[in-house]
Formats: sequence, structure tokens, C-alpha cells
Amino acid sequence: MQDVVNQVINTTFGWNWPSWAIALIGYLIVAVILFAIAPFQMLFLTLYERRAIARMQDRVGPNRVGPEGIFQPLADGVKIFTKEDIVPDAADHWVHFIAPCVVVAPTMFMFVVLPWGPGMVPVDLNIGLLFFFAISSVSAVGLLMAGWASSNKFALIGAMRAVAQMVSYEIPAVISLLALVLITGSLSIVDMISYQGGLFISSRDVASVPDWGLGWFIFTPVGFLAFVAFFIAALAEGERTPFDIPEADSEIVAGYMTEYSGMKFGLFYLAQYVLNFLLCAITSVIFFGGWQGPGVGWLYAQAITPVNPQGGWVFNVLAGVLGVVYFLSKTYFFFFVMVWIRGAFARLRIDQLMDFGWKFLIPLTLVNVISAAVWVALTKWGAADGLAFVEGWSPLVRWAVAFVVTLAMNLGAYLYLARIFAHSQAERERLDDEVLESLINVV
Amino acid sequence: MTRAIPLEAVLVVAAALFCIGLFGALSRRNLVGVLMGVELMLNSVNINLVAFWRYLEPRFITGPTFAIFIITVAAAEAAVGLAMIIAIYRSWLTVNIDSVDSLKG
Amino acid sequence: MDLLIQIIFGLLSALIIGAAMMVVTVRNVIHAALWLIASFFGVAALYLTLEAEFIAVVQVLVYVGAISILVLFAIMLTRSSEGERLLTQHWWAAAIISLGLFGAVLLPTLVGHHWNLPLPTGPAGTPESLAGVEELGRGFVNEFLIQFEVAGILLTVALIGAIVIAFEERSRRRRVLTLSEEHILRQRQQATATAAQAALVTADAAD
Amino acid sequence: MDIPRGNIIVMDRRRGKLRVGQGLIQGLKVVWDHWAGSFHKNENFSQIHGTFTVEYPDERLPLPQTYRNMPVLLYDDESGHELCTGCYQCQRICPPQVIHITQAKDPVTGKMVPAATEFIIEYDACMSCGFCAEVCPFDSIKMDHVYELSTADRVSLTMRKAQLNRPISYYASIAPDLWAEVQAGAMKKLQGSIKRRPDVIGLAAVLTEKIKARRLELAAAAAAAPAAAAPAPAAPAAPAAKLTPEEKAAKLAAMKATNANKGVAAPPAKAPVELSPADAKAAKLAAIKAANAAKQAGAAAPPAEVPAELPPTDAKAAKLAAIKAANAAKKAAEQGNSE
Repeated sequence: MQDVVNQVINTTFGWNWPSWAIALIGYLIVAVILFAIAPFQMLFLTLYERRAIARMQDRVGPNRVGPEGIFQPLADGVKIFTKEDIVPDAADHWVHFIAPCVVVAPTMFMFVVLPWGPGMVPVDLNIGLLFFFAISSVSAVGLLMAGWASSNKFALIGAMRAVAQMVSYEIPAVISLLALVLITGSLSIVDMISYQGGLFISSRDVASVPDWGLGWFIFTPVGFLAFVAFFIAALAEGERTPFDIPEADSEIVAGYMTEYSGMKFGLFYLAQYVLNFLLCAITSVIFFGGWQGPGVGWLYAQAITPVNPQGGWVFNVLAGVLGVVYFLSKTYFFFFVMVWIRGAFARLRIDQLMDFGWKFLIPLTLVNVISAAVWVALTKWGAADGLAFVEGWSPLVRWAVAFVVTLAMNLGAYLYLARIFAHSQAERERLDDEVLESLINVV
Repeated sequence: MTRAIPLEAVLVVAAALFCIGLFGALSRRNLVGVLMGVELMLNSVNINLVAFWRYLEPRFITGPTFAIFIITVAAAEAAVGLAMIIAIYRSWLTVNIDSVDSLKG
Repeated sequence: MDLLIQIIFGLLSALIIGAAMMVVTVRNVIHAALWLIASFFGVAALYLTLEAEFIAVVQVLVYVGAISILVLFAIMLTRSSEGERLLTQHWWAAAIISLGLFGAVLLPTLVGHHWNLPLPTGPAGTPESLAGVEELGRGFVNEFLIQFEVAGILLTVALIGAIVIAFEERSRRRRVLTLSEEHILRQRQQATATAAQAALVTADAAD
Repeated sequence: MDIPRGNIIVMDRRRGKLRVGQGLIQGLKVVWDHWAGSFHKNENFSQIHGTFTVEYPDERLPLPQTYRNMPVLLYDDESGHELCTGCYQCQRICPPQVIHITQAKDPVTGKMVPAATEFIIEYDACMSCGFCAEVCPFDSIKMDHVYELSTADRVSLTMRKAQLNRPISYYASIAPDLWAEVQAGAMKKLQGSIKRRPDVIGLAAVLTEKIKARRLELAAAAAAAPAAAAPAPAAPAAPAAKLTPEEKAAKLAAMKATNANKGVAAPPAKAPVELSPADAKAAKLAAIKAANAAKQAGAAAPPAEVPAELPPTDAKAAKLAAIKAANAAKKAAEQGNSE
């Protein structure tokens, strides 16, 4: 973006603006584009979710406003804008007012490191992944503010639940990504995507594999387990249905949103759907190659890049469009999976949620990190690193050995932990029964 | 960066933060308030470490490493401290430091 | 460019110091915690201006995302003592100590000291390679290995310690019965009652 | 996986066995089947897959005969008489007490007549319980199938008799079996009550309006016609074998008018006496009679013609007209007497 701005201002118009002004303008343009995209994602996703969940429940969903109901979100938006903004008398007015902003702002921040296509990333931070999750944890503060400032029991309970859930499930999410960071050797999201070229096997692991843009992490045992764990954690962080305890309508009205109305409520809604979009996007980026797909790599190689200044701009456009199409279709597929899970499963109880997160998911992801280390050792290390027996193996053999070993490790860990977890649940029930017995004896 | 802002400015900010944190830790009655003051002091130390790293030894990682150790210690301290506050609250039903004085003869 | 950075630095310093002042003076503890979060944010932004992105992100992750949440939780789990005095009896002594430390010791020392700075870098000079995340990671598994392990053990110990301190035994926990449990309880009570009656009847019969 | 309808599915929790998430996958499969199956419409509502949604304003389900929404009043297509006799049974049983009936009275004798002059149901408070339809001994109240009743204001949901009237043929079309069950008894009872109904009392409101208009027309015509020529052509309607209710009523009115014409010696002061029943029709009739009497009494009495030409839209105006006419007639008679 800055190259284009520089080209236009300094070469075409010849104004000779300083580089920081160019950078500022470039970032501003990108920011404006992203701020326009985010609400539209939310509008689209609400309609998408309502239509999809309706089909799963043998209904049709909203289809009256516009063709196939595409203007339904706009109608909802108009409705929400015209609603009265009610603040409870006992509320802490300033905190009540700021809370929605604190919830929305981090989701907007998270767009900063999200790559949309080849070369289409607002900022390629070398700690992008960490940035993403650090920022996402900030919205927990906003939720707590909202719950506390409303001075409402339901709101406070909802906020407490939301924060406990977000803080707990951030750990498995980050640890499962840590495994892939180990394999990639970088925290930059762009690096993670470029690692995933190839055909079922990453070309970085085995150089002879043709680059079809299909060397996704999901095809490795480490990546698969990380994906499952991460997606579950993402469901919990986005407060999607099996984990929608914070806003369980049937128990605590609407959780931390209970005392909000009008556009403040709309902001919470916006934050939630944008966060869901971002979680789906990061899932598709990290486990499914983001914009990687057949054709994109080849097209991008022909385009104007810092590496290849003599390319054709047509290829830039083509690679960009194809990349964005791949990326968005993957993202929307994962949103569909979220809706699918919402249609299928019932809500967990808070203690079940915590048990599952701490006693099952975190150990599983920790084992996965060890598997990732084994994978790195088997595919990358040589005699110099103290792994002499791999000398003479071809990269494909090393890859295959690593695949089998990590698969065995992960599968074993999964089955063992499932067994342990089932036992612990049974033990818990037994303890509950004991408490019941003691109550009876007292009476 | 290093040309635009002198090192002293960053250090003065850190020192001011430290003193405010010290005042908070010494004078607040609420135990959580005391803990918040301690957190502020730890933050100021971190600022110092990072500033020294940036201005004096940017090629070595000693400064950030110590900053990360301090953050680790702060996290541990917060976890244990707040657990203790909750335990204290359970037995005394108050979190005021001058009310928790059963050791005072 | 320099002016821009100076303005940003000034604003950030004002945010950090102002928010910290609010933390120690505001009456409502929740508000104090929220100001603390603002101060943490300011410090994270200061790290960014110091080109320490990793530390900045870790600051946000740990302080804003975890510690402040812990603090807020602790405040909500303990009853706030509204209406009582905010500060201890000897707060003036604390104020004198803090102000004296700042005005008499720290400020003259920091301003008066001559720092052996390397040549200034930036847009004018050649960009100097900063130690980044990779160097940090390598450092943790080479020269700082012992410290790294100690930090890990410390965290584990803190985790276990916090759980042990704040843990309430399951049997001592006040428990609200669910409807089905209540039903079961009542059924069992009735069963025991009838059994006792039956025992009485048989005892009478035996007599 | 086809689950037969109406069965209770007992989930096998498989205790003791190692559960590693198969149940979750099974659940996802069920939902997926529904999603994939939802792209065709479920026409017969007997399967568990397919879209069940009826897109309401565009398509509607056929309503069962026993569907009930709001009560309506039936009247006979042929005679135009309402089945309702004003027995107050429905008013008594109505749980929210939204039915209000005014019993009809004979304008001449003042006796009760088996018919209702006014019948009000407040639809806004009606709860569609159907008690009124069940209790009605004359099968006069039936439950309608129309459910799109929303209005912008509450008042327009207070239904008067004219809005409640539905012909029997309509009810027979929406609930043929139900009507066939009760038809014989209902019609028999109707015949009985028709015999006891004088004049137009008990006719459906929509018909009485027409009758009123027609009568006025005829009366005006009769009044305008020369007195001498009155007897024979006053009734234009030929005595046909089968008359429509309107024609019948019209004939009746015309006959009455001619009768009044014939009564030459009738004292003109009789007109105000007849006003006592607070009935518009009676008043109008009285007015017409008075006018005719006046005409008979004094040949040179032009003011008497005025009230007959007035379009009396309501009872009060009619009464006023009658009084005026009576006064005019009296004056004319006095003039005639003095001459």
C-alpha cells in the first residue's frame, strides 16, 4: 500500500513528501478499509448464521427483506440505531459507557496482523500471532467492566463467567499455536502462511514437493491435534454455543449485555461477530494455509513484488483476488462449522467447561508441543544437533518417520487423556453423590 | 527514537511511576490497593530495564530477558497475593490492612 | 519525525503518570483497578516506542489480560469497604517518603548522571540491528537457561500455591441442590422414614 | 439415520466404555443430515427431513373444519332472517364477557321478540374459547376461520351486528360437515322464530339497510303520487310466487302505506302516539302515515309534503320528521276544519 501511495504522491504528482507522511497515509487508507470491512463482516455473518441455523432446524430463516433476505441485517441495524439508549440509575455511568468501546476496540486491533492475500497484510509484525492473542485478551477487561458497571446480578455473573472462560481457554489456544510456532520457527503470521506451500507435505519440510499451495498444517498429526484443540478454544473464546455460558439466555438473561440497549448493545454484538470472524480467519490462516491454494503461488511469482520488480500488475490483481477468495471461503466454511456445532450441541455447565479446559485440553496441547519438538527434530535436525541416526535418510523418509511418530504420540495422548478425563468425571459424580449422602444423613 | 527522546526522560517517567507505586503500597488501606501499588513499582522497574537495553546495549538481550523474568515474578506474585487476600477475606471478612492485626499483642 | 515521537512520548508519559496517580488516590477500588489497566496500557505503548515489541505484547498479555483480571476478580470476591477511610493513618509519612525519594534522590541522580550512550541511531544514522524475538528465544535456552528453568518452577509453584491457599474443600462448600437432586433427596428421606416406621412397628410387634 | 416419529429416543451413554468423542460426531451427523435435507421442501409433513416452513403470506395451510378463531352470527340466505333469538346464553357463558345483546321488542305491542336488535362482540378481548358457539341453542354463533384481523386501533375491533353477520352458505363452505350435522334442527328452530317476528325484525343487518332504503324510495313515490290514484298502483311489485326478502319487505311497506291512504277518516293526531316505540323504522312509518293523513285531510297543504322528501338517515331525524309531519297535518286539519 505504501509503495502505491509513494508512487502516486512522489512520482506522479512530484510532491516529494517525507517517508513518514507516506507511511501515515498508507496506514490510514488501510485502516479505513479495514474499518469498513469489519462491520460488513458482522452484517454478513449475522445473516449467514441465521440462514444456516434455520436450515439445520428445518426452517428457512429470514428471507423477506430483499432477495433471499440480504437486507435483513440492514433492517436490524436501522432498528438498533433507533432504539433508546437506557442506562440504569444505579449504574456506574462512565464505566458503563466505556465498556462497549473497550470490547470493540481489541477486535478492530486484531485486524492489524491478519493477512488477506499474498502481500496483503496491514502490518507484518514479527510477533503477529502473539499480538493477536494478547490483544484479544483485552476484551475480557471490557466484559468485566460491562458486567460490573451495570450493577445487575445477571450482568455480573455473566461477566464473571465470560472472563473466567476467556482467560482459561486462552491457554490451550496459545499452547496449541505454540506447537506450530515451533515447527515454523517464527511468530509472524505471514511466515506461517508461506510455510504451508506444497502438496499435503510442506515444501519447507520436503523441498522436492511441488508447490500447489496445499501443504497445510492440518495434514500433519501435530497440526491436526492443534487444530482441534484450537478450534474448541476458539469456540470458547468467541462464546459460541457449546460454550455460550456467559450469555446463557435461559439462565442469566443476556449475561453482561443485560443492561445494554440500542447501539451500545449493537457494539457488543459487533464485537462478538467480528471476533468470531477473526477466530475463523486465524484458524483458516494457521491450519489451512490462509490464502494458499492452487494457483496463487504461481500467480504471485509473476507479479510485481520486492523480489520480482519486473512483474505484471495484472498478476498482482489476479493473485490478490484468488488469494482473498481462498481465504474468505475457508473462513466462511469455519464459520459454518461454528454454526453447525451450535445447531448440534447443548450448552455446557460452567464446571464442565472448566474441567474440560484445564484437565483435558491443556494437557493435550502440552503433549502436542512435545510432538512438535519431535517433529522438528526428525525433519530438520542433523548430526550437528546431536541426531546422528537420521543421516542418510531422504527428506521424504524423515517426514514419514516424523509423521508416524507424532501420530502415535498424539493418538496415545488423546486416548489416554480421554480415559483419564472420563474417570475424573465419574469420580466427580461419585463425590457429588457423597455430598448428597452426607446431606441426607444430616437430615 | 533514541535521538528524539533522551534516556533521562524515560528514566524520570519510570522513577515517577515507582514513587507513585510506593506511595500507593504504603498508604492504601485496601489490600488489593497495596498489591496494585506493588504492580506499579514492578512496571517502573521494567521500563527502566527496557530503556537501558534500548539505549545502552541494543544488541544484547539481557534487558528484555530480565524484564520478562520480572513479569513472570509479577504474575506469580499477583496470583499468590490475590489468593492470600481471598483467604484473608474468608477468615476476617475484611481486606483492610489495619484490621488484620491478630498478631498485635 | 522527531517531533512526532516526542509528542507521542509526552502523551504516553502523561497517561502513565496520570493513571498511576488515579490508582493511588481514587476511592472506588474498581475504578483504581481500571486506572491501573490504563497505566499498564500506557507502559505497553511506551515499550512500543522503545522498539521492544515483544515486551510490549507480553505486557499486554500478562498485565492487562491476566493480572488486572485477577485483581478485578479479587476485588469482586472481597467486599469493598466503601465509606471507610481510603488511606492509612500514616499516609502523610508515606507521601513524604515517596516525594522525598523522587525529588531528592531519583530526579537529581538521573538528570545529573552522564550516560555512556552509544551513537544515536534512527533515521539519520545507520539502523542498528535490535535484538528481537529470535535472539530472546535463543538466549533463554543458552545463557539464561538456569534462570528460565527457575522462572518456570516459580510459576508452577505459584500456581499450586495459589490453588492451595484459595482452595475450599468440596465437602465444605455450600452447595445448592438442583431440582433433580432435591427430588432424589426427598425420595430417600421418605424411604428412610418409612423404613424407620417399619422398624418401629416390627419392634412393637416383638414387644 | 431415520428416527421414527413419536418415539422416545433413549440415548445410550455407554458407561464403562471408553468414550472419545464418537457421540459428538454422531450429533454433528444428525444436524448435517437435516441441513442437507432442508434444500427440498417437506410436503407431507411426515418425514423428518426437509423444510417445514410455510411461507405464510405467500402460501397458507388449509384450515381444518374445526378450527376456530372468532365468533360470527349466521343468517339464512333465503329468508334473510338471523338464527339468533337473543336468548342471552352466549352472553352469560362468555368468560371474558365480551358479548352484549339487546333483545328485540315488538314496536306495537312492546313484547319480546325472538331476535336481537343489537349484538356486539369485542373481538379485542375475545379469547376464542368457542363457548358461545357451543352453548348456542339455535346454532346461530359459529367460529369463523378468518385470522387476519389486526387493525390500527382498538375501537374497530368492537364488532357490531352488521359486521358479525355471515350467510349460512359461507359457514357451510368453510365447515360443511359441521353444518350438515346441525342444519335440520337449526332451520326448524329458525322457522319457528320467524313466525314470531313482526315486520323486519330479525333480518340480517345488511338486508335491513337495503330494506330501509327501498322503503323510503317507495314511500316517496307513494307520497308523490296523487291521492286518488293511490290504491291500485302503490304496489308495483307483482305478487310473484317467490319473492326475494327485499321485495317482500318492500311490498309490505307499500301495503301499509296504501292502508294509511285508505283510512280517510283516520284522526291525524294518531301519528305522534305511534311514536312511542323508540324505533327508527316505526317512526319513519309514522311519519309516512302522518304525511299521508295530512294529504288526505287538506288538499291545500303543501308543507306536508316536505317531511316525506327528507332523507331521514337516522332515528332522530326520522322522529323529528314525523313530529313535523304530524304538526303539519294537525295544522292542515285545523285549517280544513275551520274552512
